[in-house]
Formats: sequence, structure tokens, C-alpha cells
Amino acid sequence: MGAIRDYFGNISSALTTAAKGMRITWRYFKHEPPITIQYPRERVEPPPSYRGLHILQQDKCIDCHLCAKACPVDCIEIEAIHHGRTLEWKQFSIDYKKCIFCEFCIPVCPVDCIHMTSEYELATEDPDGMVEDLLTWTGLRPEDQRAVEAAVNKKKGVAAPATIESAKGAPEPGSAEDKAAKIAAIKARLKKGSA
Amino acid sequence: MGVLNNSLPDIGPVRAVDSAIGWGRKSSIWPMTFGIACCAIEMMAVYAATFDLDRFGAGVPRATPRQSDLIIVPGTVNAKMAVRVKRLYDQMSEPRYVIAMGACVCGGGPYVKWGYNTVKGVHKIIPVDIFVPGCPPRPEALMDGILKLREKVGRNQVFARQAQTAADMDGRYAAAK
Amino acid sequence: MNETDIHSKLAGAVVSGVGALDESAKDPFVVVDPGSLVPAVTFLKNDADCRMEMLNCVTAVEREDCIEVVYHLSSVTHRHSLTLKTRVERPAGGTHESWIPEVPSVAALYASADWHEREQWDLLGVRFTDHPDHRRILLPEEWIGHPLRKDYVYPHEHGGMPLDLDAVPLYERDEATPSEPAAPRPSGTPLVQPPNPNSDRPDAGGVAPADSDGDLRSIKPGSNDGGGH
Amino acid sequence: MTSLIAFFEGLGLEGVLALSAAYALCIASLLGFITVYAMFAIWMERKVAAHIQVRYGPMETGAWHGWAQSVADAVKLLFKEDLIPPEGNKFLFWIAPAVVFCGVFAGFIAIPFAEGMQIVDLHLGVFFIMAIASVEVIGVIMAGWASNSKYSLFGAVREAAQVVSYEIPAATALLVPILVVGSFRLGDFNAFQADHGWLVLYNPFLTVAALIYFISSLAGCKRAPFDLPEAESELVSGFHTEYSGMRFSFFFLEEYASMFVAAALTATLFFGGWNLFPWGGGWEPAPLAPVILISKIFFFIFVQMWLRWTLPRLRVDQVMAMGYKYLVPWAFVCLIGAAWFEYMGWGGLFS
Amino acid sequence: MEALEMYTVDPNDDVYTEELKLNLGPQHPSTHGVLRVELKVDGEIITASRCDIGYLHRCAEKIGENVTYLQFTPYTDRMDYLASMNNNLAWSLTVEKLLGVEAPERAQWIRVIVAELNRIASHLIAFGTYGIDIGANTPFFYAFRERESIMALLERPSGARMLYNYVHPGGVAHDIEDGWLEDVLAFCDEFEMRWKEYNTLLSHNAIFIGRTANIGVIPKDMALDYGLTGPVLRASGVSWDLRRDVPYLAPYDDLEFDVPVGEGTHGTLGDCWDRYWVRMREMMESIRIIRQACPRVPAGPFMDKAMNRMYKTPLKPEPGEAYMRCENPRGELGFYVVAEGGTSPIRCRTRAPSFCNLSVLDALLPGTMIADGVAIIGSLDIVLGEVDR
Repeated sequence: MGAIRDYFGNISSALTTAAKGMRITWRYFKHEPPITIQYPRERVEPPPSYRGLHILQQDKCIDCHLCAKACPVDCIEIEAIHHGRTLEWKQFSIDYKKCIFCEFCIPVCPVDCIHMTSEYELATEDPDGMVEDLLTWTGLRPEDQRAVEAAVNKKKGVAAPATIESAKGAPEPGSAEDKAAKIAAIKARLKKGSA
Repeated sequence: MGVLNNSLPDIGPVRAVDSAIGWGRKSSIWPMTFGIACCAIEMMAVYAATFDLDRFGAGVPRATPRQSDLIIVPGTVNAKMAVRVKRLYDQMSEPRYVIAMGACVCGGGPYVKWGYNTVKGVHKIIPVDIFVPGCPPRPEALMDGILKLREKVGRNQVFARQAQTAADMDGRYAAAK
Repeated sequence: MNETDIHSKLAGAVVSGVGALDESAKDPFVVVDPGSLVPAVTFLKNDADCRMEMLNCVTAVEREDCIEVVYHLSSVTHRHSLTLKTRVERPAGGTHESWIPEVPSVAALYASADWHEREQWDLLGVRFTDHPDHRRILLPEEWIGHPLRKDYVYPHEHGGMPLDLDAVPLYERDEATPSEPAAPRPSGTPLVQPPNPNSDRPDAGGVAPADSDGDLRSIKPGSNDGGGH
Repeated sequence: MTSLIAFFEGLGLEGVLALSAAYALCIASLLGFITVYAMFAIWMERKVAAHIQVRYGPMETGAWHGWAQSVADAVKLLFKEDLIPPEGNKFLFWIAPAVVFCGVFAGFIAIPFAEGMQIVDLHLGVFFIMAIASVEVIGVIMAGWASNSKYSLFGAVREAAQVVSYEIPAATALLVPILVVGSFRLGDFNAFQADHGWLVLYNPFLTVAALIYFISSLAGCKRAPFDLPEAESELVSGFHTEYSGMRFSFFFLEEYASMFVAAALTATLFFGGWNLFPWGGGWEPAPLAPVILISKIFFFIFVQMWLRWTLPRLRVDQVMAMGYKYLVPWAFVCLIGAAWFEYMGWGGLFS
Repeated sequence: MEALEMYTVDPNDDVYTEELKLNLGPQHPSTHGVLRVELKVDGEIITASRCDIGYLHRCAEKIGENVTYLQFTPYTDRMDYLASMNNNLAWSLTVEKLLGVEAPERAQWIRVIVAELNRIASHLIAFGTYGIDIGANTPFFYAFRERESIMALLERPSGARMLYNYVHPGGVAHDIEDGWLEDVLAFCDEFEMRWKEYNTLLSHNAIFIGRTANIGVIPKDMALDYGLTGPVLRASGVSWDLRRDVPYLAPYDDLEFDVPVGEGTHGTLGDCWDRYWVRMREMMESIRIIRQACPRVPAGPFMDKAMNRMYKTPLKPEPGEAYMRCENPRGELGFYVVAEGGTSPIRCRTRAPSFCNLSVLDALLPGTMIADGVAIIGSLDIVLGEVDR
């Protein structure tokens, strides 16, 4: 008797559970709108805390190498020549072939000059194109150049040249415009890399 | 078809055929169901409803390498796996594309220094078309990579002689002379 | 029961070669001789008051003078646990190649020990005698060396697959002219040398930010946001 | 068909030539129809799946909802490298997709889309379709064997076992309407249902028989929950694991074409054919008949897709158990019951 | 569908056919990554099997011996990449045990919430991929939809989608923002509704039950013998949950939750369906925990003051060793760390739950069918990153 009950029970349970499942999928088909974010057309911005590509406030950076030491994967390479307090920048690059976006380089910075943006698109055809130089300028800036020359000349006993002009027009380091300009620079570089 | 590849003159009708083929190929990139590590989960997220790779016609993951056009290598490849990755790539039929997904596959990633058995980038094993670094890359970043691959595939010339190829042939011709 | 009770029970049983309980450690442990390991574990598993049904983990630890094998046992019934250790002394000049310590296997007692012991053999080169299936588990069977040893030499390639960062890709190699085999690395060195001497592993204390004060602080005159902290 | 021959004879062609020309035109148009239909069905399947799964499906290929997606797939597959496993049997590997496709293709010639709109009006139409559709199994076994892959072999053997087993309940269930109508000719079913209403409502045994035939046809088309021969999570891709490019697309075409044939049989034999309303008809204007029939066919194809994206897959022994323990006995019960009803003169809800 | 009697193959039988060697993986849709299983099959029936792992061996233990304690945290993310919060937590607790410090109270409550959220996310993947293994593709998409919500939630405090690196020794890396807890509670309400849908669609489906009930039965003794933990052990009828039995975070003592145990509802105790069902019910228990924990998150620091300098000066614990275990979604994750005074440990052993859970596979497969093998692998819910490390 049990076997017969099982037999008919199987038929009824197979049909009813299939029907219930089909009711759910029908509801989804008919009533639930797709939740897809159509990526290149629409995009959801990651939260402000997102750990994306780095930016550097080069004005602030003091070439202390603490971020490079904190990095678990040794992906930061920094090179700068010290002229007293002035820095002649050669390189501040992050190798995104290694970077794991762990954020350990951020809290160690004594001058709070390295940050992570919400940018993340980094696809490229070039195997060497994934090393990003965060510097917005290399070498010395003109006013620093003059200051260094002045210092050198002073040591030599030559009279100082004209007064140093402070850089005008450049956005205040750390301000919102500065950040936006740097993100734009990163984007431009990425486009160049992929083309 | 093989003999005709890149051998016809680079003129309008041939170009039109090429661009039609390129359109077909780029609109129908079937990836292989292939997951290795962490990035595979983000790759699954790309197939899933929120990002839906099928919008680009690429949401038909084929389990067999014969039928797939794209192998996304999502995760660290080590010495034991590298043999298999190479074999899978060899089993795929032309045209085939490779996306290296994640830092490990692009160039070693976090395992570059102390990883005694990891391959430092899958481009040491198989030729890679697009690199998508990140650890793991966001699904959007992978889609960005796939969009770049689509551009690249659409640019490819099938029958028309490529400028570079022609130059090579001229060079060879000159050398033979 | 706590660890002290278990230890006294274990030492009181017929099992010989059971050392004292190190209670100062964070997880108190008992050191037993390799010879009496199997009886001790058998006792702990079968005794009604101990009932260590589960072998959580088998770990080999390479120290200066010895290799330790650590067994973490726990009981679901009584909800207690115990750490058991056994030590094999390092002979003079015992290196990675020359010295394979041997410890009796407990795979007959716990099925979970099977894979754990294989892993320890694979990574640290500890041979577990009487193990039913003594093969490598994670690395390929033909792998040379045991990588978790301190004097392990990193390979350049394995099975034709390049493992170096600067290796030439397989498909770009010229088959006709085989490249010369790379020179073996000195033992214990990592695969990739640090990119520059300054960014070596942070040592004891590291470089405190205070050290980098002074000259480096301000970049240009008139910029007073140099010290952001 | 006869009208076509007459048309070509009218153009001045002799007997055999006219016949050949008519057949060539029929085959060409049928091939075109199957290709276009399969492309549409594949696109539809992807859209149905996507909307069940709260996503969009193809969107970017072609302007409107990715309508050109299947065209792109076809172009790509056409220009993809065709690999033949070196260890396999090259001839069988080469011919298997053609064999698979031919079986289903031949089935199409007997389907009447409207009165006279049929390539060959066979008196044994149902019988012919059932018989010729089984040829596909031979092709699948050839493919599985010639691939020299274990997964392919598993898929082929599963397919053979499954299709052969499910022929029995499917054929038995089809015998029920045949018994009621008293003919194998597909056109007669339409005529009968115009007078008596849809057969599925004719008597309760026919309702059950319709369900049994629909389930068995799922198994015959390798559709979920019976997609064991190509079970992706078990056998990679089953019997076509080693196929690539154009040859692989033949298997794809075959799957969708056989879905069409199965849905057409269901619609014609049980659901009124080109009669719009369940209580019969015959009043529908002739040009509307193919539209009605094809919309019914697409409804059943949609149900097949809907089932596929809802249900899990059965195991191979469960498929066999379901066939032999559940469907076969019930199909015979239906047959005997319908015969009894016919003997007693009962039934016919709308007659 | 009725229960399938286990097949046995007798070589002396008259209709004994030739055995076929079948290689499952490392690239196979249902091996959940790069597991390779060599099978010997007689027709559809598996007669012998041998697991081959190591295709994702990434030298985590060697790295642990060479980087600092803090720097190893992101590497723990990459072990069980489906539950990185829980892995971070286990590692942080290990380092805290070694140092003898304790995280502030606020950090502990945040840890409970993020760990339970990640447990749900991990079980959702198990649910979705199990559906695919069995042949139902749609649940995968529903599971990923809910998982995306969880990831959006966890992204806000941690800043990453998947590998969070959020729980650090001494606390958590960032404080939660205002309104986050309310959003978590709102997610809980939505999830409860969705969970019922999952069950109608898959859990109680007759075909699904037919495919999973009575398959891959692990008796209680066998489970303990193989060192199985987590849902796999609990499905065999052993009520053993470290959150309740060895509370490693103080808030777990105050919270009320049940430990779901397998009951053999549709077949034998400890079969695939039980394992699946334990996971499904655990999701609801996690929701219960989150609901209790959210209103109770106290104000205060989220990171130990003294530990905060570890970002600049590497941690340097006293010589010693610690074994710390936590209840991860897959079972007991243990870290055994031996310190000898340097900035990095001399041994950093990971007792990975998936590693032990997978070891039972070779004992389960013989006698089942190929399709059952797929169901069994799926029901163990392994993560190869953790198996191979």
C-alpha cells in the first residue's frame, strides 16, 4: 500500500512543485523588471570609501618611502633627488600588475599625500602599460629650479637673481579641483595606454 | 579559408566583408566556463543579473574550449595549472582571444615575490589580448576589458592584406632578390 | 576537563615518553617522544574522559634545532582540546636536501590526518612512517625540494613552465637555439629582489616618521601644508 | 506541392524537370525558414531566460533589443576554425551533424501550415514524423563515437538510451488522438478538430495523453529537465564537446528545429491545429491559418523554455524510471481508456 | 522520484563491463574552481575516485613567514575568497591572541555584523552554484542579486567589493558610516522574503529532492573521523558550532541563535539535501543575529589605540605560539602561528575547513553515479583557494 501511495505521491509532488516553481519564474518574467546596470551607458559610482587607483599630491610628498615599505607586494617605486628641502622628482610609480588595493599605503603616510580614488578601469592591451606613474610633473618645478639655483649661487657667493614668483593659477593642493584634475590626468593616461 | 587570409587586396568590397565578419565576431564572443580563483567570482558576477554580459552577446559560457572564442584567465596560474591553461588554449579553435583578469595573471600580483610556484603572468604561457589588472577587478572593469576586446576584434582584418603584412612581404621579397 | 587534567591522565596511563605540560604557553601543550606518539594519541582518542574525536590540524614547524610536529586535538563530546607536540632533533649540518625527519603517522587513527600529513610532507619534508598514501598533495609529484624549509631554493621553471618574473614567454622562444639554463639562486633568497634598497622589508621598528622629519618636510617656501598630520 | 509542379509545368518545363524544380524550391525555402526560425528561437530563448533571471539578455547587437544577436552568432560560427580531433574517425565526425540535421529537416515536410500549404501531404504523416525524427539518434551516436572523447561518448549513449525510451510513451500517447480521429494524416486532425473542438478537451484521456506527449517530446528534444546528453555541469557539453564552428551550429539548429516539430505535433494533434477556439471552428480565413498554428507552436516553444529555466535536471536513472514507470503505463491507460470511450460513444465536449 | 539504491559493482558479476577512466577537471563546470578528480567509472557508476588538488597552490604559508603580521591580512582574504571577512577576523583574532590584546567593544559588534553578512553572501554562492550543478540555472541569478546587495553594503565601510581587508588586528580598519546599520536591517527584511522564494523554486522541488536526498551520506562517526566541520558536520547530526561552543567574539555570548542540525528530512541523515538545507537555515540564523546585533552596536573607538601604530611600526609579538579557530561559513578555520620575536612569524599554518571537508570526497564517491558525484562535490561547498592556499 505504501508503495502505491509513494507512486501517486511522486506524481502529484512532481507536478505541484514544478507548477509552484513555474509560478515564481512566471512572476519574474512578467512582473519583475530587470535589475541590470547597463554598464557603459549607466554606471553606479562606488562609494567614496572605494579603494581604486591611487593619486598623489605631489606637492606634499616628502619621499619618505613609508608607503613603499608598508606595501605587502612591493609595488610602489619612488625616486627623487633631494636638493635640501626641495625634491627633484624622477619617479613615483605604482605597478598595478602587483597592486592588490589593500590600502596599507594610505594610513602610513606622514603627510597624507597619497589617496585612493574611485577609478577602476585599467584594461589595456599593453603588458607594460599597467605601471602608472603618479607624478604630474617630473624634475623640479620652475620656481623650485630657481630656488635651487639661488641656493647654489648663494653658496658660491653670486648675487641672487630676481625674486621667486609663487605659482599662480594652479589649484590649491588637496582641494577638490586638484583631485579632479588629477583624476582627469589619470584617465587621459589610461586612454593613451589602451589606444 | 586559410590560404585567403590576409592575401586579398585592401579594397572596398574586401573591407566590407571583413568588417561584416569583424562585426559578427565581436558581437558574439563566447567565453569559456573557466574559473581559477578569486577573480572567477567577479567573473560570475559579470554573467549575473546585475551586470549581464549577455547584453553584448557574450553571455553564453561554453564549457568546452572547442566552442569558445574567449578564455578569461581569472586567477593565479601556478606551475601545475599552467600546463592545463596552455593545453586549454591549444584546444581552442581560431580565432581565439585571451583576457588576463586580475593582478596575478597580469604579472604575478601579490605572489610575485614569495610565490615559489606561481607563474608571473599568464602572458608567459599564452599570448594575451587584454590585461585587466585589479585584485580582483570590479565587474565593470572586466566589462571594460571585454569592450576593449570587442574594439580590437572589430578592427581585425580577415581577408584584406594588412599594411604590416604587406610591408613584411615586400621586405622578404627584397631579401630574396 | 582542562589541559592539566588531560595531561595528568595521559601521563598516568601506560603511555611512556610524555613530557611535562607547558602551561605558560597560550595554548598549553604536551611534548611526547616520536616513539610514543601513536600510543598517546590512541589513548586520547579512546579514553572515555578524553574522547578526542577530532584531529583539527597537523603542523610541522621548522626551528633552529629541530622540526616539531604539532597535533591539535579536540573533543566534540567534552568540548575541550589539547595540543600535542613531538620533536625530531636536527642533526649537525642537516639541510633541506640531506635531512628528512621521520615521525610515525596517525592516519590509521584519524582519517583527517591523511591529507594533513601529506601536506606537511609536501611542504616541509617530514616523512610520516606507515602512512597509507605517502605522496605529495599540493605540488606536482616531480617537484624538487620542500618549499617551507628555510633554506629552500626557488626554482626558475617547472615542467617547462617559466616561474621567473623576467622569463621569456613560451610562444616567443626560439626552438632552434635553446637558452642557457639560468644559474641557481643562492638558498633562501626570494624570487624577486626588492626593487630598491630603501624598500626592504620593514625591520624592527621600521622608519618612524619622526626620523624623516626636518629637511624633507617642507618642499617649497610658502607651502605650509607640508605636515598634514 | 501539386500546385507548384503545375506552376513550373506552366512555365514550360517537362515532367521530371518541373518536379525537380518544385522540390528544389521547397527545400530551399524550408532551409531558409528553419534557419530564420532557429535564429529567432535562439534569440527568444536568450531573452526569455534573461527576463526570468531579472536581466536583459542581448541588447547591444542590432538596434532594438539585440535582434541581430543570432545573425552575429551565425556569422561568427561560419568563419570559425573547424577542428577535427586527429584521433577520431574523420568521416563519421564530418557526416554526423548532417545526419542529425537531416532527420529533423525531413520531419518538416509533413507539417501542414494550412489547408494545402504543405510540401507533401502524406497519409501516414504522424507516423512519418515519428519515424524520421529518430534518425537523429544515429547521428548523435556517430558524433559521440567519432569524437574520441569520453564525455562525448557518455553524452551519445545517454542520448540513445533516452530517445529510444521516450519514443514509446510519445508514440503511445500519439496513438490516442489517432484512435479518436481514425487517421494518420495530419490534415484530417485539423478537419476533425474544426468539427469537434480541440482534442485535448475531447475526453479526459486525451488531456493526459497531451501532457504525456509534451513531457516525452521534451526528452526527445533533449530539453531540460531531460538535457542529460549535453548536461553541462556533468558532461561538459555532451556529445558535441569536440565540435566547433559551423558543425556545432548544426546541432544547435537541430535542437531548435526538433522543438518546432514537437510543438507543431502537439499543436496539431491536441490543440486544434489552425482552429483558433477550443470549441472548433473552420470559419477562420485560410490566410490566417498559418498565423494561428505558428503562434500556438511558439506558445509551446515558450513553455519549453520556461520549463528549462525553472526546473533542475533529472539523473539518468530517474529519467529512465520516469519513462518506464510513469509515462509508459499512463500512456497505455490513456489508449485503453480512449478506446473504451470511443466504443461507448462518449466524449466530445463540443460536438 | 523515489530513492535510488546505492549501486555496487561486483567484478565477479557476469555483466561486469570494462572500467573507464574519466578525468573531471581542473577545468570542468562543476568542480567549483580547479579541483581535479580522477574517476573510474563502470557505465554511469563511479567505482573509484582520487582527488588531485594543488592547482591553486599559492604559497600563502611561505608568504606568511615573510611578511609582517598586518601585511598578511590581505593574503587571508585570498584564501577563502567567498568569506574574506571571516578570514580577516580569524587572522586578526590569532594576532590578538598572540599579542594578548582585545578589540574595543564597538569593533567586536561591527565584526559580528560584517562576518554574518559575509556568511550569508558565501552561502548564497553555495546555493546558486549548487543549483547550477543540479541543472537549475535560474537560482544562481537570484542568489547573485542578493549577493550584490550584500557586497554593496560591505563595500561602504571597507572600500572593496570582495576582498575586504577590513578586520585588522585590534579592531576594524574604518568606522561604519551613519545609516549603514539601518540599510543592513532593511536588507534583512528583503532577504527574508527572497529566501522563501528560493525554497519554493529549488529547495522543495521534487526533482531537486530526488537528486540530492539519500546521496553522499556521511554518518556522524565518519564526519568526526575526517575532521569535517561547519555545515557539513552539522548536517550529519553533530551540533557543533564554535560561535556557540567556543565563543571567540564576546557578542556571540549575548546573542540568541540556533545551530541548525541535519534532520534527514527527505532521506538519510547526512545526505546532500541535509547539507544544503543546513546552509539555507544558517542564512536565516545569520539574519537573526544581525537583527539583534544592529541595535546593540555601542559607541566608542573602532580600533585599539595602542594597536593603531601597527600601520607605521610593524607588530612584534613576544616569542610564543597561538592556535585560534573561528566558525567560518565552511567550517573551522584555524590559524596556528609560531612567533620567535621578529616582525613576521616563523610558521603560519592555516587549518582550512575546505581542505578537511574535501578529504572525505574519495570515500563518498565510489558507488554513486557521475551526476551524484557532481551533487556531492557541490554539497561539500569547497573553495579551492582555501583547499590549496
